[in-house]
Amino acid sequence: MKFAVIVFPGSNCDMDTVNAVEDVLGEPVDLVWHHETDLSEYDCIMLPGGFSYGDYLRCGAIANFSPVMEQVKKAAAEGKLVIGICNGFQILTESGLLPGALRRNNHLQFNCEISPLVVENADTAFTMDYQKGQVINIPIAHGEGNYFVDDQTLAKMKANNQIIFRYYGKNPNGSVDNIAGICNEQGNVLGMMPHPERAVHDLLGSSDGRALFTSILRKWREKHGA
Amino acid sequence: MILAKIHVTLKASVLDPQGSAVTKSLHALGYDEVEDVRIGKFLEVKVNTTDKKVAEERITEMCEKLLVNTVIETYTFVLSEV
Amino acid sequence: MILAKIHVTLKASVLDPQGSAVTKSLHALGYDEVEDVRIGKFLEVKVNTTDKKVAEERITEMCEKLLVNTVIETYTFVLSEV
Amino acid sequence: MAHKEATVQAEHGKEPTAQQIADEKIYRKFGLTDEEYQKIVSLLGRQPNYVETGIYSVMWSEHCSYKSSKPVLKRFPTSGPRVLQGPGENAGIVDIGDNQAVVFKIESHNHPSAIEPYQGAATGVGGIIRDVFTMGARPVALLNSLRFGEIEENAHNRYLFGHVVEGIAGYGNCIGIPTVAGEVVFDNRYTHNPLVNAMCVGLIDQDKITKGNASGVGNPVMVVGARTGRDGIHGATFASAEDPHSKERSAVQVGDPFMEKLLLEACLELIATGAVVGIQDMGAAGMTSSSSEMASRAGSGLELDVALVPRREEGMTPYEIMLSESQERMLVVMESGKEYIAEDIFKKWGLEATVIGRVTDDGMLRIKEGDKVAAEIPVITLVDDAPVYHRPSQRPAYLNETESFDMNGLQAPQDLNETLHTLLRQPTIASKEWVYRQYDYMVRTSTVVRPGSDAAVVSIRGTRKALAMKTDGNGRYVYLDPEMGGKLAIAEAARNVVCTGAEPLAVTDCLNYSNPEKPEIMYQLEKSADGMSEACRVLETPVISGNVSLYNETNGVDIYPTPIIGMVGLVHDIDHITTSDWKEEGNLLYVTGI
Ligand SMILES: Nc1ncnc2c1ncn2[C@@H]1O[C@H](COP(=O)(O)OP(=O)(O)O)[C@@H](O)[C@H]1O
Repeated sequence: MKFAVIVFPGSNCDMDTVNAVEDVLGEPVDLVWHHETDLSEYDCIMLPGGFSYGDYLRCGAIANFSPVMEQVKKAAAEGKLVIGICNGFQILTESGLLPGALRRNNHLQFNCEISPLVVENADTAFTMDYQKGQVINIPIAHGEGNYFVDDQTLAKMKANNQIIFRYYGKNPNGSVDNIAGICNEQGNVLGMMPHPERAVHDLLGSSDGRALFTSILRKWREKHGA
Repeated sequence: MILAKIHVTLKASVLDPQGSAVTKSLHALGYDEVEDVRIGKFLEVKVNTTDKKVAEERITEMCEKLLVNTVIETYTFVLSEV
Repeated sequence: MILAKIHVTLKASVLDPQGSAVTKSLHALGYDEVEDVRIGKFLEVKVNTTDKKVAEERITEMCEKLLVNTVIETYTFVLSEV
Repeated sequence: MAHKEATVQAEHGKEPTAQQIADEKIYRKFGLTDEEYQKIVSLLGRQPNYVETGIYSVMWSEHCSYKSSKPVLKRFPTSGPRVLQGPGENAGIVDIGDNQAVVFKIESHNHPSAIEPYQGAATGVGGIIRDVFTMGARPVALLNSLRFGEIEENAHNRYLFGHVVEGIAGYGNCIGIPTVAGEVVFDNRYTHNPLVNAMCVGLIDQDKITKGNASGVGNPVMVVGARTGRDGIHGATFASAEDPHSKERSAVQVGDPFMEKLLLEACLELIATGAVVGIQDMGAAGMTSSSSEMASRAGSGLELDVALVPRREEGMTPYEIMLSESQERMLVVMESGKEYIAEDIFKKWGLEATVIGRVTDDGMLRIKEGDKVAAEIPVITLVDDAPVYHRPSQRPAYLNETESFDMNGLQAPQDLNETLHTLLRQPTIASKEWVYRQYDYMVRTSTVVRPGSDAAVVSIRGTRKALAMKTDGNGRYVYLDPEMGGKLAIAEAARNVVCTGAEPLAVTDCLNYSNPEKPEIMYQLEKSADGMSEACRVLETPVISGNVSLYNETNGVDIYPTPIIGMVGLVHDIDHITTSDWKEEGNLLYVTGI
């Protein structure tokens, strides 16, 4: 299985994401510059965290117009797995691949800590190695992770099991309905504010993020009979 | 040259955490008469055209595409020659 | 009730990294006519007074004290009754 | 002599002439004394024009020339078997084995932060990061050390504190370098002179080390990164002047961490090509100090045409271009004919790289604007001939009082529980989580020991090694006993590093003091440097880089003499890492030491 980690100007979790794929899965993974216009060789496309274009204007707004985003949309439409972490999530909402928007944290401060999450849906390609209801510790580090979506869309998302992770215990940013991560209707595009790639070694304080990577690979193997 | 002055504000239905924080700080400073603060963006875009009609179309496009996130924001603008 | 619409902009010589990034992005999107973008803030402050003169003084004070960083920003405002 | 005067002719409209500068003593406004001005005239063999006066004034400012502190810095031990680069470059370098090395330096941004706390702190972080990646190193961690007046009663102190923290976070988080450790102390001695010291640590392969040398006659000199504007003109002289608030305010520099992230990646990519001869960041005094220091190290000259410098604003004069402190810029000397390599790499990152001049062999810094020569100065006079002051020093009278203080007269508190609570409520002692949760301390996924323990520990990917690091300082101790205080500062940093399981390697230091023209302050400076030096010798942790910030006084209030120590240690195996939290019920507690 082949992974692409897209590098936008200002991405800064790109290497961390590559390292996590290598350390957890040992599968091939490439850093792909945002000018790339062909992603056909990749099975999973990851939009990493960071501050693409300095987060200027709005987080993810300018990155949405990078040439590679046309290809990301194409891959999503073809049913390939696309995952946006932190700034990647912001880019996915800006691009319309995921509903809603991410606003400034309600307390207005950047917030870095290890945050407990509940796995709300363990039936997706990204979460099948978790249990539904399982509480996992995953780092967050963002200033604008306050998820907003209108009531109507939220009701639809709930009905469709699109809420994948919720903050557990304390809501660190004011997100609607404690939402930490969501997927699209088809279930192949995931966006989440927490950083699973930062939780793949006990030495770093948690390895609860590993199952997200192993889920992706297991799903792909099942699908491709590999 | 035409200057577009664009106001981007959060939709009324979207909570404005920054505005609420500023309201609280103003109260703490003794400005009890402050009822409400909303904080938005003010963009000045200078475009090299003379045709106001064209400018209006283009600026609207820029807003819809990039400058405004219409999921949570609305905008208005005025044009002037400079 | 009086509404103050306050425009806060960076002083002319101060670097506006946001504005530069947006200008570049608009060029990349084909809006070559864009000469320059400057990004500032737009605040709407509602105050519970009827006296415009008092409101003007108080809003000026709020700007100087809290709302504006006068080291790098300047501001203007207009008042209206609402 | 007459010939020289004829060649240096470009004088801009409103600028005073060389004669006016002499007659009306305009040089004093630049911070030059009468003696210093006379020295310039005799070194040049003529009166300097306006641009030249500006260049001398910044190069001979306290900030760039270390004219008061140089004799003191000589006391530090600066070499050791592991030191690959001591003081004198953009940052110091220490061998950590396996062809790897650690690069680090600390720097102050006190005065800018007093005026605009967010931008002052942010640009301080930006500057120290550039010092590390110009050496060719990948920055892996940031630290800081902060001092403010008490925050409980004073809203302005709270404002400074909050915005400085936000500025550090804003810059470090955006560029993606974890801020892993630091310290914050509140004391009213710092009310008008807050201290903002930032440190950066980088990793490098020893064969990639690049220095700030402008060598090789004919080699092209390029300016890369951001465009030049009128920011912070005269920031360097101003950083040494007494009252930060009385000066020009609109010249505040604004940081652009996004630009710096691109600059960082582009520079490391460029250095990896091996086509770079020398590179230096443009910090204080911008193009003036970077060009003259690079030429000075190589013993060469430079000819630069300011008309070629990409600018952000129109109508900038040579004076303004040479003294601008616009951030996120570098001066690069390339191998002749390889300019295109820089241009291509920078273009990929959306940045500009522009040839603005050449290396020469005549030892002159020659600044042209098109065909006109705007300034012509022997490089050696800017750096080597800069004044050095052996300022008088005298033991402060207050020491008699503090030393004879009788502790036996003190009463033990009645209620120790209450006392403990009172202590824990002190902002200086209380948890600093409010601060460090605003810093992304986990990006790069190497932060093994996070803020909140003693020193931070950052692992080195692909090895079993890790780096421990911490900033420490205690101005009150140094005030009460300068020499012992100096020793204690080093010892505290060393204890913190050792507690994590690391072997201390070396030290960077930032000397924050009041006015060195007061003999009592010189005494503090000298004695504390002696104490630090001795402790460094004993612990075998040489000083490999540092920075000095003087004149931290306002309205007659001096800050405490506050040397800040940044220490880095090597954890030989990640299994040795220890943390300060209680582990299990039933564990035994020991008190060790003397
Ligand atoms: N307190 C100090 N201890 C040791 N070295 C110092 C100290 N202060 C400055 N230096 C060294 O002096 C040199 C000149 O400092 P520099 O980096 O040019 O200062 P700045 O960046 O503030 O202009 C550097 O190599 C620096 O490491």
